[in-house]
Amino acid sequence: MDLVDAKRREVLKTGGVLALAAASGIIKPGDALAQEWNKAAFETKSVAETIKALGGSGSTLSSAIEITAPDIAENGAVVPIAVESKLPKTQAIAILIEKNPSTLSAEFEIPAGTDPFVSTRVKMGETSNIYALVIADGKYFHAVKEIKVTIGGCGG
Amino acid sequence: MRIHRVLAGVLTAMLPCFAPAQQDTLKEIERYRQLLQDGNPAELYEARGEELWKRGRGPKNASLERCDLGLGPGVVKGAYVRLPRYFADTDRVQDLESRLVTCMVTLQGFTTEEAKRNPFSGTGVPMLTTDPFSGVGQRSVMTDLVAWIASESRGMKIAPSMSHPKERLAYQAGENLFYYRAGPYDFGCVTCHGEEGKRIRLQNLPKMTNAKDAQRAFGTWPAYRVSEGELRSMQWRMWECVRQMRFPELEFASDASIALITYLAKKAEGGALDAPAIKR
Amino acid sequence: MQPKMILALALCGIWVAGCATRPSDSEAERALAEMIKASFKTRGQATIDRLNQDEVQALCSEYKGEPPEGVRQKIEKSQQATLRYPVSGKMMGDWREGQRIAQSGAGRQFTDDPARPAGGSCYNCHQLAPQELSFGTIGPSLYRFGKLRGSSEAIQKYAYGKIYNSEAFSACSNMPRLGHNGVLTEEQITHLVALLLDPESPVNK
Amino acid sequence: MVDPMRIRANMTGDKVEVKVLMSHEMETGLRKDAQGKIIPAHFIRNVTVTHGGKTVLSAQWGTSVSRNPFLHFRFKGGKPGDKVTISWADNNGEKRTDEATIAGG
Repeated sequence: MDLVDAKRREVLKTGGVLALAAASGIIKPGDALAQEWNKAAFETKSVAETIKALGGSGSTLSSAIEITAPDIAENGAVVPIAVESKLPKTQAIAILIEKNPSTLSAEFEIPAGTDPFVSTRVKMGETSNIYALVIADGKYFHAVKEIKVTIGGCGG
Repeated sequence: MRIHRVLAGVLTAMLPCFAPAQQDTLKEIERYRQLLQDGNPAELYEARGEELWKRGRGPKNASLERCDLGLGPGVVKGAYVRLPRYFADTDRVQDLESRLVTCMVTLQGFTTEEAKRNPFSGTGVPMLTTDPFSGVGQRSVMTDLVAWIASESRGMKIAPSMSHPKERLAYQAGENLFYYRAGPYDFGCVTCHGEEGKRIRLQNLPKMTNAKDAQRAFGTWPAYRVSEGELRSMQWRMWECVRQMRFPELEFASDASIALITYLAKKAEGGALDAPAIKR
Repeated sequence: MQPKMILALALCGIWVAGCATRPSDSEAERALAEMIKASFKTRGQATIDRLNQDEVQALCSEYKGEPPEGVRQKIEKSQQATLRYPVSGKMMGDWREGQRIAQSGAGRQFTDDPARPAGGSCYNCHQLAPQELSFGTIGPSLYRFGKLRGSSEAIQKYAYGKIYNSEAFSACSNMPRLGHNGVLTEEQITHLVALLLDPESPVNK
Repeated sequence: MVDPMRIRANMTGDKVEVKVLMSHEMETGLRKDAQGKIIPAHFIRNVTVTHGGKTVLSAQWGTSVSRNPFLHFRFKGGKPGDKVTISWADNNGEKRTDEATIAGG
């Protein structure tokens, strides 16, 4: 746990330094961006691996996280998904798609003052569970929902 | 997303047994469609289209701002819902896309072949990367222009002109093509669009001879198709239906394509344009 | 290419008298012939001659899918004569194969690989196995098809024949003549018959 | 090829509601073209949203965010007339920064 916390602090520190540099006009936001991308996390192939790569050792199912998404997606190329966390001190929200070739789809850092809510659209290769992983006060929580992906059209 | 579609099919087929809760399925699909309405990437195409209309292009480095879409040179507002129509300068009935070809030739100095190249943006569907598509993710000037010009008729009533004999001829030809069955599957447009309340898989099929259906169908093209991640025009809609009918390729901006669009526009008369839309 | 037939059709609406008499050659007819000729082109396996209609296609187009009784009987009779059943007499194949064929809507489009077998496109229009939620409704639901009818030889023959040439049973049906038009092989059709009739098929569960 | 974003920033109550559409292929790197060649991955990896010099959202994305991405979120502390700045950077080093003015509720 210590190790994880240390890692987490390091991540936060790096983010902080970059944000500071951007704010002071030393570098433009676009320059700062390209430098921080958690390659290891985006290469994970399971929910457990992703949580680990994001600095957690596990996560607790929480009813304080709400996933808004259709039960059935007419097309897997665009699946609308919104995640809202009611957990105090929500720091980050990640969207994980269990059966995609890479589990982690997106991770959002939520600074104080920003609602613990994000809405976006993801690709799903097939019917799968999606996980909304929330880091709140340094702890890991999740909600899960199955989304079915249907086949469409003729000639396909 | 062909790979995804195939996967999805296999997976759906292997889903554990549960009661065929068809009502719930349709309800959820409807919910899916509603959730998509919030942000329509067609806006990205519209913005490019407006810029392309005003930008000097072609051998003459001219913009399209003098292009006559039927309401006079340069009038874009409301032009789309009045098409197709007869144009005296070409002595032809033209839809938006064939008219844009004319303007690119006469105003900008492109050859007809150049103006017709890449009429649809790259689909990203690997099987379809060859002509007339322009490759994965490739832009189409035509598609961008169509997106913007259609958006300038949003909310207006569909009112194609039917006063010229050639317009009536195009309508008749379109109607008879609509009922024309041929090819190895015995398909015609009417196979899928002749009855009310039918579906292919989960896709609702408009009955084109029913005004309400036709208005909704015609009035929501062009549209951003999420299955392809592209904006699609009415010419593309015709081209793609005809492909799935197992017919030979319908040529872009051809008279038969315009005849079909004329027929459909007339059937949709009085409906409001709600395009560019977002669809599966 | 046989633009005559398209033409005759395209012109029907213009003749106030309707389609009872064949329209005579005219300027308009020639103009329309040109239109068709210039509007389609061969691409890959989808050659231009696909626009040529056989008798059934021509009649169904002419009557907009609703032929009068006499024409209906004529079509069904002529199409009954085309029915070819497996020489082996075996009409039931493997329902698992049938399920795969029923799922696939590929085949005969110019974007399809002509070397690969076509699918049956069944789910595009019919409900079959209840697990598949994504099914069309242009055709009737075939869920429990075999459970309701059994799998006697007569039923097998009917199912095989209907898939082989739907027009033999229902003139101007929306269903492709999958066997007659050479879309599906004899063996593929036997698999689809099994999907419909085999008691073990998910269709009958 | 790098198009402007479409940004909407509106006050709803005391919060700024931001909706943005980005023009991007978001190619997965798993698909093949007509010749059977892999289409290389091409996707936005980082998104940063700032308001008044402060980051109000930052995101890291993988290849499974949909093509022409859509993002919607809310933050406190903005008022009509303020600017919201959004930047993205993709795996090929392409970048885009756009700005929108917050509209009243």
